[in-house]
Amino acid sequence: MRKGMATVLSNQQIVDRVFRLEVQGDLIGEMTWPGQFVHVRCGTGIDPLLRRPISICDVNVEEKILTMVYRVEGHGTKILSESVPGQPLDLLGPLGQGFPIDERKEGEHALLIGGGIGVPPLYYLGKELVKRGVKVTYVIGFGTASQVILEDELQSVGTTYVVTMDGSAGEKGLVTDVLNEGFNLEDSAWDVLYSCGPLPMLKALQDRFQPTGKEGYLSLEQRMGCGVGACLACVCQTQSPENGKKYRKVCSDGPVFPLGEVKL
Amino acid sequence: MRKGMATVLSNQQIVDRVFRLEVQGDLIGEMTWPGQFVHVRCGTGIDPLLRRPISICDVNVEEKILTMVYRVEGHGTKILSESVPGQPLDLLGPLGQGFPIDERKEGEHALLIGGGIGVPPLYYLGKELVKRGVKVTYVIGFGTASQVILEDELQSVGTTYVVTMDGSAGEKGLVTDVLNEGFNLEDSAWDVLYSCGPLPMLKALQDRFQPTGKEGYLSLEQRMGCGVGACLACVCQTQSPENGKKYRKVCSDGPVFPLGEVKL
Amino acid sequence: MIDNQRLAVSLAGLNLKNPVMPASGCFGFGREYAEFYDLNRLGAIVVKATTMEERLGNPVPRVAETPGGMLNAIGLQNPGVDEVMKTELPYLEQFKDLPVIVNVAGTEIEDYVAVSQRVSEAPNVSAIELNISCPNVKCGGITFGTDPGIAGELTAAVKKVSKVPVFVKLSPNVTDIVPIAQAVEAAGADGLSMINTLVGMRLNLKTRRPIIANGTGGLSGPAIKPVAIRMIYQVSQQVNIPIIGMGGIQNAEDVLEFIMAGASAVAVGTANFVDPFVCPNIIDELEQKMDEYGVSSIQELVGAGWK
Amino acid sequence: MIDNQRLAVSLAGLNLKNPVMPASGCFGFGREYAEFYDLNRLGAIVVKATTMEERLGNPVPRVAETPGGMLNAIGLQNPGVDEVMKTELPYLEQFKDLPVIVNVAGTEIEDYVAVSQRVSEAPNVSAIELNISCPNVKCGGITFGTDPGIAGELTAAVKKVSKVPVFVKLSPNVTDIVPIAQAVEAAGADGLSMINTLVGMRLNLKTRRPIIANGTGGLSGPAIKPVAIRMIYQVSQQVNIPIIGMGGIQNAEDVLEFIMAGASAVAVGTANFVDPFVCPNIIDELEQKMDEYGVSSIQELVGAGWK
Ligand SMILES: Cc1cc2nc3c(=O)[nH]c(=O)nc-3n(C[C@H](O)[C@H](O)[C@H](O)COP(=O)(O)OP(=O)(O)OC[C@H]3O[C@@H](n4cnc5c(N)ncnc54)[C@H](O)[C@@H]3O)c2cc1C
Ligand SMILES: Cc1cc2nc3c(=O)[nH]c(=O)nc-3n(C[C@H](O)[C@H](O)[C@H](O)COP(=O)(O)OP(=O)(O)OC[C@H]3O[C@@H](n4cnc5c(N)ncnc54)[C@H](O)[C@@H]3O)c2cc1C
Ligand SMILES: Cc1cc2nc3c(=O)[nH]c(=O)nc-3n(C[C@H](O)[C@H](O)[C@H](O)COP(=O)(O)O)c2cc1C
Ligand SMILES: Cc1cc2nc3c(=O)[nH]c(=O)nc-3n(C[C@H](O)[C@H](O)[C@H](O)COP(=O)(O)O)c2cc1C
Ligand code: FES
Ligand code: FES
Repeated sequence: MRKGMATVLSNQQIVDRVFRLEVQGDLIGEMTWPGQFVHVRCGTGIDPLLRRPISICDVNVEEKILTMVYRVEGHGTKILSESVPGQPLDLLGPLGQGFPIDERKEGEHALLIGGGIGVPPLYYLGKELVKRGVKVTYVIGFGTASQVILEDELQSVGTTYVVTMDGSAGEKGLVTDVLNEGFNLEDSAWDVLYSCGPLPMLKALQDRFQPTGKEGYLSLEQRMGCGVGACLACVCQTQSPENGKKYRKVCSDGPVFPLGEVKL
Repeated sequence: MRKGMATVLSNQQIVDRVFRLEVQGDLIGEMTWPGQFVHVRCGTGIDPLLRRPISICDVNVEEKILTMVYRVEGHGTKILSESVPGQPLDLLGPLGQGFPIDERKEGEHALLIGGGIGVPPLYYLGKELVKRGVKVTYVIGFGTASQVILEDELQSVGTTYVVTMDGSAGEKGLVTDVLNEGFNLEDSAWDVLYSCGPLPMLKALQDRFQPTGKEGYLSLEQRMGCGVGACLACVCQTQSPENGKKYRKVCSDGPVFPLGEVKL
Repeated sequence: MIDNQRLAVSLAGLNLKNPVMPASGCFGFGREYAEFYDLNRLGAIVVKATTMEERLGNPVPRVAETPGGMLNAIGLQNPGVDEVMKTELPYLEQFKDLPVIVNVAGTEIEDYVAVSQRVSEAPNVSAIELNISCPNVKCGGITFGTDPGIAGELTAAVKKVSKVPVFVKLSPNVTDIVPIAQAVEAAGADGLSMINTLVGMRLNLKTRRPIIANGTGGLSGPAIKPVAIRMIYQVSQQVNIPIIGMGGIQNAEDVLEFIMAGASAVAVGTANFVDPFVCPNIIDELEQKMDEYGVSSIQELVGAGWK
Repeated sequence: MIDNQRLAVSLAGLNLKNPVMPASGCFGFGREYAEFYDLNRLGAIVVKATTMEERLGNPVPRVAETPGGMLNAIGLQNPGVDEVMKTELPYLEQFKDLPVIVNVAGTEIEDYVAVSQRVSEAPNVSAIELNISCPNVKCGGITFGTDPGIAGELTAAVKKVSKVPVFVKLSPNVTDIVPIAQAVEAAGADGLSMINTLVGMRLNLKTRRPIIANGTGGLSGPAIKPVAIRMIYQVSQQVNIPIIGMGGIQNAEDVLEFIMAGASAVAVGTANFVDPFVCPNIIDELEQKMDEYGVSSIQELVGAGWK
């Protein structure tokens, strides 16, 4: 079962325009892979018509509770933000390929870099890594202090550095700046990179770490139709076509891709 | 103010597919004329896009409570039937020309004939007539016993005869049959006729009573766009054009027309 | 009312205080909506199609609903130009700050010419909108709106007699709308209105017949918005006359999208039926949305989508 | 599966157990939806457009949303006919009870002919659907779908080589669709598919550019349903070949409306994205709705709207 109804448990604004939504439902029992997403129907009508992709932020597998953190952008997320407890929510998921974690070994050090509304999936990822004995360090970037989300939650998983563009919270600058300075996060200090955030951030990370040969994974966004790999709306091009595959589908081959796999 | 929000107080099924909806709101204070209708937005999306005309069944002017009784026919009334207490409801109204009652004199006898889902507006009409000292007799027709609505309410206003096509409740036959038989409802027994119901019923009444010259009023239905007289969706033709007016608009010249005014 | 230059638009010589007007056929001659608000708030008003003689229009039902839209086949019901001149236009004279655009329809070129000449002489008529695209009336076998040659001929004939600017309202039911727009521009049109309705149909599953008595009807409402945007985007790049854009506008963001596509002003049709206050609400909302999207003035935004 | 004659339809020699199939481009080659349900439940499957060579398609974004609809400009991305023959069609062989219809696209008549010939030889291909109407690809300057002559020529050429029935998928972006339908019928088409998408556009208010990288896109979804119904109603009265109807179908009532308008079977596109189970759900619901509206069989209902 990959489509089903869940019930809204809570839906609360955490910072300006950003909400934390908790839902419960049978299909959530399958949501065990961080980095996957759910395709959410917002409302029950024909406007919005299409579903909206939202990342898994946290899952309580036993209780079948899924947490999503989303920002109100347009019509769909606006309607989602009006959800009230008890309301049914139509979900398709879990979808896509999440962050690879099965190969992780105890004692490794993972660097998790998030930007803005890309931070949420890193929470579940961090928790699953820690379960496997991996040490987690977070670097999370935002525009300004009032946009910072999930800092406390992440702090409970691993050391968390906050970066803001205006310096109003944590370090001033971009997440990549922090990696340059005295935070003991030089390349040799970590084994693997996982990241989710705005395209310019992902691009900066790929440009910087692809040449180094470090292991790393990036989670992308793209406008979607079906969400399951059938419509070819969400493609991105591969850097070097292997097996003649010149493109990847963000919804089903991704949203997570190894560093260097796709053009950004 | 003729457009405004009301709040759903209750919405209960009374017989198969038929619901009684009570709403409260400021603009209801103006709903003092029986036979007028409200144009109801069903849901908040674009499907259904247009409003739905629903008659005023009862009004508590002091408390600003409006009662509507509606049958689930299609998409719009289906959505309306899912209304829950506390929910806002977008109303336009009161609209149209109701049943003329100002000319009524104490001691007159009014015959109110309703068919199916045309019965509801006759409740408020009967109450207002009784207030003016007019005696009210109801003849209400349905297909079968399980469809009978509002019998007790009407009974409290005036003598009420129920007619069903299959005879499963009250008399068997059509409302017009009852007028032929021993119910003391021969033409000379009443002063004015008010009716709302399916077109064949209204047509039968007009065919029968127009030649007699009796005073009478019929409430019509027509598919509407605007509901306020601007779009010309809801027209019907007049029998004899006066002042060059060859048509009437059901929404703004009606829905109530004098016997003989329009072609049915 | 404070003069607000951010919202002002100039349209073939007409100066409108804001770019929002109700669309023809969706607002009668203004009487009904004047009970809701002061019509002086509108940028302009486009009144119902007017023909030479009185028209009774089509049989009912005349409307049907579709997902996100509606079909209509009113059939140009109107009291005829004499009555419009005698009763309706004088009624509108009370609104001192309301440019009136009269939608003109007909069966023959002569009808259009005669009606246009007459209404253009009314003291409060600011422009004429030639309805060469009504899908609900068989136009004597000729479909003015689908043939560039005939559309141009009609435009030229009306231009000769009209004392006010002439807008030509185009049909979207064509393979290529650009040559038709260019033909009416070449024939002297002062502006274009686009789009009229798409031809559509719904069937009644119970009766097994079209819901609308006329069979087909004109599709309007949000459903057609992307078709309107596309056509305005295409045409505005190929002509040098202003466009009044319409088709599914519901809110201020839609207005900005139409202006960006290349319209200089907009008309709101079906949305009036959903909310009688939609036009003034959009006007009120417009500046806030302009701030949100960094738009200094409506004029500046015209065609920004391709400029 | 119990053979249910009420739902069975015969379509240019193809016998379908029910009239519901997914529409081309909205269902890939079936793989993804096979994870949701057994594809044998479908009346047939129409797979993604196949071209001679591999196509990478258009840049992203390729989709945008509209009120009650969506725009797409995928641009015929597909692995090319060789790969389709080698991988995709063999994959579908496991579904023993699933007629496969291959949507064929191209830039030149020769492409269509070559691809059609090859795929018609695949053991499990039941029919070809000629996509002469894709609005997202500049077809070498020629728009096959808008010119009756060229549409007929293409159809005749493909008919010569195809070993299976040929359906021609018509474009709704034309002034008059009837002559095009008649031309392809005269050229030997076994059936028609209609409609493809309407050309539309949305602009991004922040970037002031079209949302879709390609500029325009094809409008699909409930918004276009009344246009599809109208065109099928018109065309089915003027041709003697069966029609696969599509455009905005969401539920069993929509299916009945299309059949009544004159379609012999239907395809469901965009609705798969909203609910991956929409096709089997519609099939399950169909008989109940037929009872409700007194429909004895789908075959009986074909064209009932005008018969
Ligand atoms: C795999 C994936 C995971 C995501 N996870 C999250 C998350 O956890 N929290 C969160 O707040 N947002 C997330 N997003 C982004 C989120 O999907 C968009 O913000 C949302 O779709 C916007 O919808 P809207 O109706 O509010 O905006 P509108 O702009 O009205 O949407 C119009 C259309 O564009 C699409 N669209 C707009 N922005 C995006 C975008 N950035 N990515 C993909 N499609 C978009 C919408 O889905 C819709 O089809 C994720 C996106 C992807 C692809
Ligand atoms: C003045 C007036 C008063 C009415 N009062 C009541 C009432 O008190 N209780 C009640 O149950 N019904 C009443 N009706 C009928 C009611 O408006 C329709 O049943 C309702 O509009 C159906 O909407 P739907 O979406 O459920 O059906 P659909 O068939 O899905 O509606 C499709 C379209 O057709 C229109 N339509 C369908 N049937 C009718 C109809 N009979 N009259 C007008 N438009 C119709 C709808 O408004 C809508 O635009 C009244 C109608 C009118 C004109
Ligand atoms: C009920 C109705 C009547 C209309 N009558 C006319 C008309 O008389 N003349 C005309 O040019 N357009 C007429 N139109 C078309 C509108 O002016 C407008 O072009 C179209 O509805 C698209 O805009 P919308 O989606 O905002 O309604 C009519 C539309 C509707 C819905
Ligand atoms: C994402 C997408 C891709 C499509 N690709 C094709 C295609 O490759 N070939 C084709 O003939 N039609 C294609 N279509 C059109 C559909 O097959 C169908 O004709 C159209 O979408 C209308 O049906 P709908 O409203 O149910 O989606 C595509 C439609 C969509 C939405
Ligand atoms: S969204 Fe359809 S293939 Fe990815
Ligand atoms: S519904 Fe518009 S005039 Fe009556």
